[in-house]
Amino acid sequence: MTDVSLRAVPLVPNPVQIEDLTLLEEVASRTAGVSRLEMCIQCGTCGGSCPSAAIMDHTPRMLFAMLRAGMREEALKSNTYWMCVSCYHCVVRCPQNVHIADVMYTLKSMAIQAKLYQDSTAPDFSKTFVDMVEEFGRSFEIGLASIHYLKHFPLRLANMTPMGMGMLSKKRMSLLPKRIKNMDQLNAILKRAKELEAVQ
Amino acid sequence: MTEKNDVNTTLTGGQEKIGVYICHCGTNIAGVVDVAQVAAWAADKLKHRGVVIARDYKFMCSSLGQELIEKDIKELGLNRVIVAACSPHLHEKTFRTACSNAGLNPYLCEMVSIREQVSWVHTDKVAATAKAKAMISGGVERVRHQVPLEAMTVPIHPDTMIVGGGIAGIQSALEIADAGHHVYMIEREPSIGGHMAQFDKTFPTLDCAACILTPKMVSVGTHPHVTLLTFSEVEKVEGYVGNFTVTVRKKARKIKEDLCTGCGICQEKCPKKVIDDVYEAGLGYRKAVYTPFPQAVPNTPVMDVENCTYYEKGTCKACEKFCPTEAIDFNQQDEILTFPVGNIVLATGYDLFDARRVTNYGYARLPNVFTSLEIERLSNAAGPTNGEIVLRDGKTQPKTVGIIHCVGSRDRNFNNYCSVICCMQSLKFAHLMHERTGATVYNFYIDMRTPYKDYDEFYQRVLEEGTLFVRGKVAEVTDVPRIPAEQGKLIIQVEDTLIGKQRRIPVDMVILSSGLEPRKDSYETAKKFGISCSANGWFTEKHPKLDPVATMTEGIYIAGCAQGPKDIPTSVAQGAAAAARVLGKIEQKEVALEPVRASVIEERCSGCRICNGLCPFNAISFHEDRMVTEINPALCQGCGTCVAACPAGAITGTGFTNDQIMAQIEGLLLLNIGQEPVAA
Amino acid sequence: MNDYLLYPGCSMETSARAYYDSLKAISKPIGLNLNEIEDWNCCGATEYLGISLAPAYALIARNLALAANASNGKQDLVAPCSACYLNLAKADHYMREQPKLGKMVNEALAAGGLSYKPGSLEVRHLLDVIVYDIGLETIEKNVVRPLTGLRVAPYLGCMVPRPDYENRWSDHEYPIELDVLLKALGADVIDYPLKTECCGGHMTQIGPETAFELIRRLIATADEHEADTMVTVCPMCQLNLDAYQGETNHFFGTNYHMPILFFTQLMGLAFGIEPKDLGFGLELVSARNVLDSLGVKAPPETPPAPPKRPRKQEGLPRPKPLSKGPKVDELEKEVAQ
Amino acid sequence: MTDQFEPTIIGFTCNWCSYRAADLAGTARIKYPPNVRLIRLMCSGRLDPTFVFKALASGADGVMITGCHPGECHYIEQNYKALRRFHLMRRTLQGFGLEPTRVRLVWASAAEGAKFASEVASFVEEIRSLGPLHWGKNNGKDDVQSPTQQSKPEIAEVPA
Repeated sequence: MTDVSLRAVPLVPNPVQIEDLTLLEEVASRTAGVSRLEMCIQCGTCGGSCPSAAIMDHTPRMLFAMLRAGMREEALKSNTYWMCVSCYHCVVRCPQNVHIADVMYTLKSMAIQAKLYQDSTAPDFSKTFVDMVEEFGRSFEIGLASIHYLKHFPLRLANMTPMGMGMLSKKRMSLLPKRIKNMDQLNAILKRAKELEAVQ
Repeated sequence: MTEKNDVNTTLTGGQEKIGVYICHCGTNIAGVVDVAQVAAWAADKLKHRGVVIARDYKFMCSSLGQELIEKDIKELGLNRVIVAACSPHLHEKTFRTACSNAGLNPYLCEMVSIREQVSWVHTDKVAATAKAKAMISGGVERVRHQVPLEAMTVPIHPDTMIVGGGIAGIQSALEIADAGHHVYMIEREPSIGGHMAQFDKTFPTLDCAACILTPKMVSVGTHPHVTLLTFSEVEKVEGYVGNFTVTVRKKARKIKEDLCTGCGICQEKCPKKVIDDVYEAGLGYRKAVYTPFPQAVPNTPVMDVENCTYYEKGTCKACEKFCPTEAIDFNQQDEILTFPVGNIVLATGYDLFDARRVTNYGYARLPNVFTSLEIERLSNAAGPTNGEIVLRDGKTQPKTVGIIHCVGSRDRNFNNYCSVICCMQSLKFAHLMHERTGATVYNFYIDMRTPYKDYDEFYQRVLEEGTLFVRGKVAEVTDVPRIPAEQGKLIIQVEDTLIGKQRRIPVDMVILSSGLEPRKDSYETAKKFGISCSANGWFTEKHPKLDPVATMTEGIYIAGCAQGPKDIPTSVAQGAAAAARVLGKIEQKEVALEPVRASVIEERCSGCRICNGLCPFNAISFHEDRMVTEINPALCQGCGTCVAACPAGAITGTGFTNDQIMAQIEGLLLLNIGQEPVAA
Repeated sequence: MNDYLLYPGCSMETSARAYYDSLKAISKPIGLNLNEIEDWNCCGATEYLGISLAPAYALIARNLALAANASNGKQDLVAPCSACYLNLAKADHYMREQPKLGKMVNEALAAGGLSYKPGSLEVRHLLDVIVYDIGLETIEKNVVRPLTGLRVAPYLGCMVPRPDYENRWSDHEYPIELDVLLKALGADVIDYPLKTECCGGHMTQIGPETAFELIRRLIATADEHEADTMVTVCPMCQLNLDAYQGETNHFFGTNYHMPILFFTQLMGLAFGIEPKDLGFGLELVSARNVLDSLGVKAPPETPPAPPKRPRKQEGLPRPKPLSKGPKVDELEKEVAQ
Repeated sequence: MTDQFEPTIIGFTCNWCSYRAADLAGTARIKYPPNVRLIRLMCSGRLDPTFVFKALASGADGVMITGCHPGECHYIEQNYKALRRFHLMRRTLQGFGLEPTRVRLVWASAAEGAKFASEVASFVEEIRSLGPLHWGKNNGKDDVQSPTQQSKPEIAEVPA
């Protein structure tokens, strides 16, 4: 260690890339409304309120700190926002009025785009749901639940069968969804929306 | 009052020599307005309107800035000055004095507010600079029509009114009264003492609040220079600095103060018990005739008319039967008092944040959730439990206590400011709980704020005592258990942010360290006294750093929590500071008034009498013999309503003449730019 | 007659048929006239928003545009499903808060020949309309079979009182609208502490263990309070608590039997409408005990409801609850009478 | 910048309430559009209607009159006189064939900085939607050269 120039080379690679310091801004700008994400004071109201906190690998508060630190990959790999149940407890309690639930939606779409999610259960469910809506203009639980369960919880499906049968026999599930009349119109709208978003 | 006629008083063309001074105010103005460009523009484009010099300077109000103006007046022979800086309510006096020092009549100086009206409220630099130019142009046109005036002086009444008898008001009153000047102290409640009288111990020294407050209260009550009006409220304030006339409603106590000896027999004999929502924070009881607490000043009781059996049912009068001095008077009416004062100190204090608004903390739903004021009363030896700390059942001592900081503070759903005292108050509770009950104590905080002398040392002490600190804003308090260990407890659910995990901590008692809020009627009070409130409702000081006890309205000062949350030492210091300002004013003996007055140009008056009914001060009279109207300058207050009403243009308002305003309109709209030069 | 536009949402035709049936049955007596929007589409629930922003909002906004056309600025848009209510309100709110989003959504709508001016519709939940527009007086007038002795746990779930963009509800955490409505029906309403906790939402699909725990807490607490039934205002809550109750019992080895009903079903019962017209029997956890305790139709199988637990007050005086504003105070007063 | 119309507005304030409201908007750093230029009077009662017409005839697109709330006038009741004159001014404007809403009356106490700012903002929007004022054009006499037409270019030139 006599060569002074060696000291310029860090022994541990710097985990934070400078360009990722724009992450917070990117998340904020992709969120509907005014996210106020930059206003977080790290008080933990969100993590304390969250019904899913126990199964999250980072509390929402930690996730916001990671966004601030520009830890793009770690943040997008987190399961936190996939576990969000949209109960809005954190949203109404947040002392800084951060739109937490909407930020969670943004992170989901970013993780899907970057293909960084670790467990495909939740994203698959969302995608299956959306496919169905784009096909029929309506959602229908039986198709969704059975396709989804078959793929992700094959063992649990057996336990669920009595429930499914019950739902079917009571006509609370239909095997085929209804299709809306003006599907062309909806498709045109969605197509245009997707184009607009791509430009963004 | 030198001016009688505004027709020929302006200097004839070419004689104006106007200096324009543009202040940077550090970056306050210069950060938004391109001051150098404005100065260059004024020197160039307004040259033909008489501007001979235009300068920009870092701080015009500094002595160097003032000297700059004085020097130009002397060397360049300026006869008009425009200062484009802050609001005239802040520094008009400063610059007028500077002009006066240089031999220029102070009323030939005009201020243009490019800070409050431009740089602080606009962000677009180009537009802000353009607006500043237009405003200066308006000022130049206006000042060209200004004429020399003489100030009027009026004597300052030596009496002072102090509104609010808490610790800040008490301190103020004693300072002024001890200096030999008379003080009226107005207190809404039946006794002075304020919130401090309810406290048990004071941080960080743990002095007993009553022990240090009571002697001061007694001093106020017995001081020969203090007129104490408790159970009274200010109804109306008229006049101006040195000459206020205040109207006070002294509510009927239903007890003759001159006869009452304060023996307390009426309270003893009164059969009606009422929950005491004010002094005992709803934890204890009082009678329908009562003094709020034993050390009350004055110790004359009041009758609670809403709860008194006699007023409810028409019979009882137990108090009257037993009163040894026949002091009870069921027919007593409110009294209206009117008196003159020269200065006013507002020390109206604060309201405690209503913890019921934070539904997720369960106050008023979960019995063992307490507010900070309830705990003050519980731990007070003179309180409802004689100082025993127990749960709502009245007997069980808590084994674990959770203290939640920042309740209603630092939270945009309620109040976005820090209430200053809650951290220290919570540490005090942690110490008291530990000392009195030996309970395990948790403190839940967002940030620990312990500035000021000996405060952090107190934090260290509480840490030493074994209090458990959890960094995290509590999400909710619930009584719904998830595991057997939580059965029968209150569960505090929180993210422990230092370990990044959600925790559920079962406790017996929860203490909510509620924040401080402006009085619910603070806006009405501010309106009544003609001062302003911040967006939150705290009274606004004249300058946040350099003039924290004065207000924008001369002669009205503020002290204590009415100005913003603060602890006892700071309240006392501010009370004393306000007193010093009042004493300074009293010593000045007289105050200069704006020479803004209306007068009639007799030869133009047609005698139509339209103006006659307009004056609320009865300054306008009509001379039947000459068939003209006359205005008494001693009574005129200068509002200018008659000036605007006169169809013949026969009334002129000094300082705000038609010519001045018309010229200012043209200036603001930059009609002067293209005009022919005034100079030959 | 109170005229409204109805956005039923997908569940009302399938899993929440009981909700739709009972709603239709009670509408007439209380003078509630609901006109279903022509050719509405799915609101995207909580899923589409997580895929991509613009299409998700465009999907919701198509419904708003259709409704606004039908409304002519006169009728409010009513959604009985919490998620639909929130999504419709959210799109309207954010299109206003962020004009950029509003513009983008309208550009998309233009591709289908539609447009929506944010703020031109009032989006409301069915419960809000029934309590505040129809009013408790009208409800009480229609009660012919008071639900006396029936212990009900009022359960609103998350998305009705939160985030509450337009401040329509008495509280975000502890609202009283459902409580006062059920009291007006004569029911014995439990002060249910978890009334706005989460039912698990889509977690039944993506993290069943978590969902089961959330469901267990809700049902266990209602059971602890000796409720005969839990009452919901949302198809998703009803589905999770009802259809997954068996699986939850299986998972924890518990044996709860807590019928989950829609508030409209209880309204119908109190109005004297036949249970079969109110969708009774469609629930997986049978609500027979509810009918029995009211002496409706079925013979008693379960013992009658136990007496109320006494709540005596002693010790230190308790603070008074906070007034939630004149609107709510009036409601409470009405119920007290 | 966009090419949207930026109106010029003259505002009159009283010395005691509304000027202090403007001061408070400043100290509280509440932002509002820069289109309004204020003139301080002692009282809204001082407002001579000719000031308003002068301003409109000289190139202002709107005039905002502000004063203490009714009942809170520093001079007891003079703001009521302003209120009466205000209605008269609006009627007169209508008689001229101008939009009466080009004159707005706002009560603002010294504590209402936020209200002052929001009133300015909404008034600017209102005047913007009305468009520029061409004094004299609206009553059908197109041949009359209005002072507005002469002065407008000067005003537009200032921002540079």
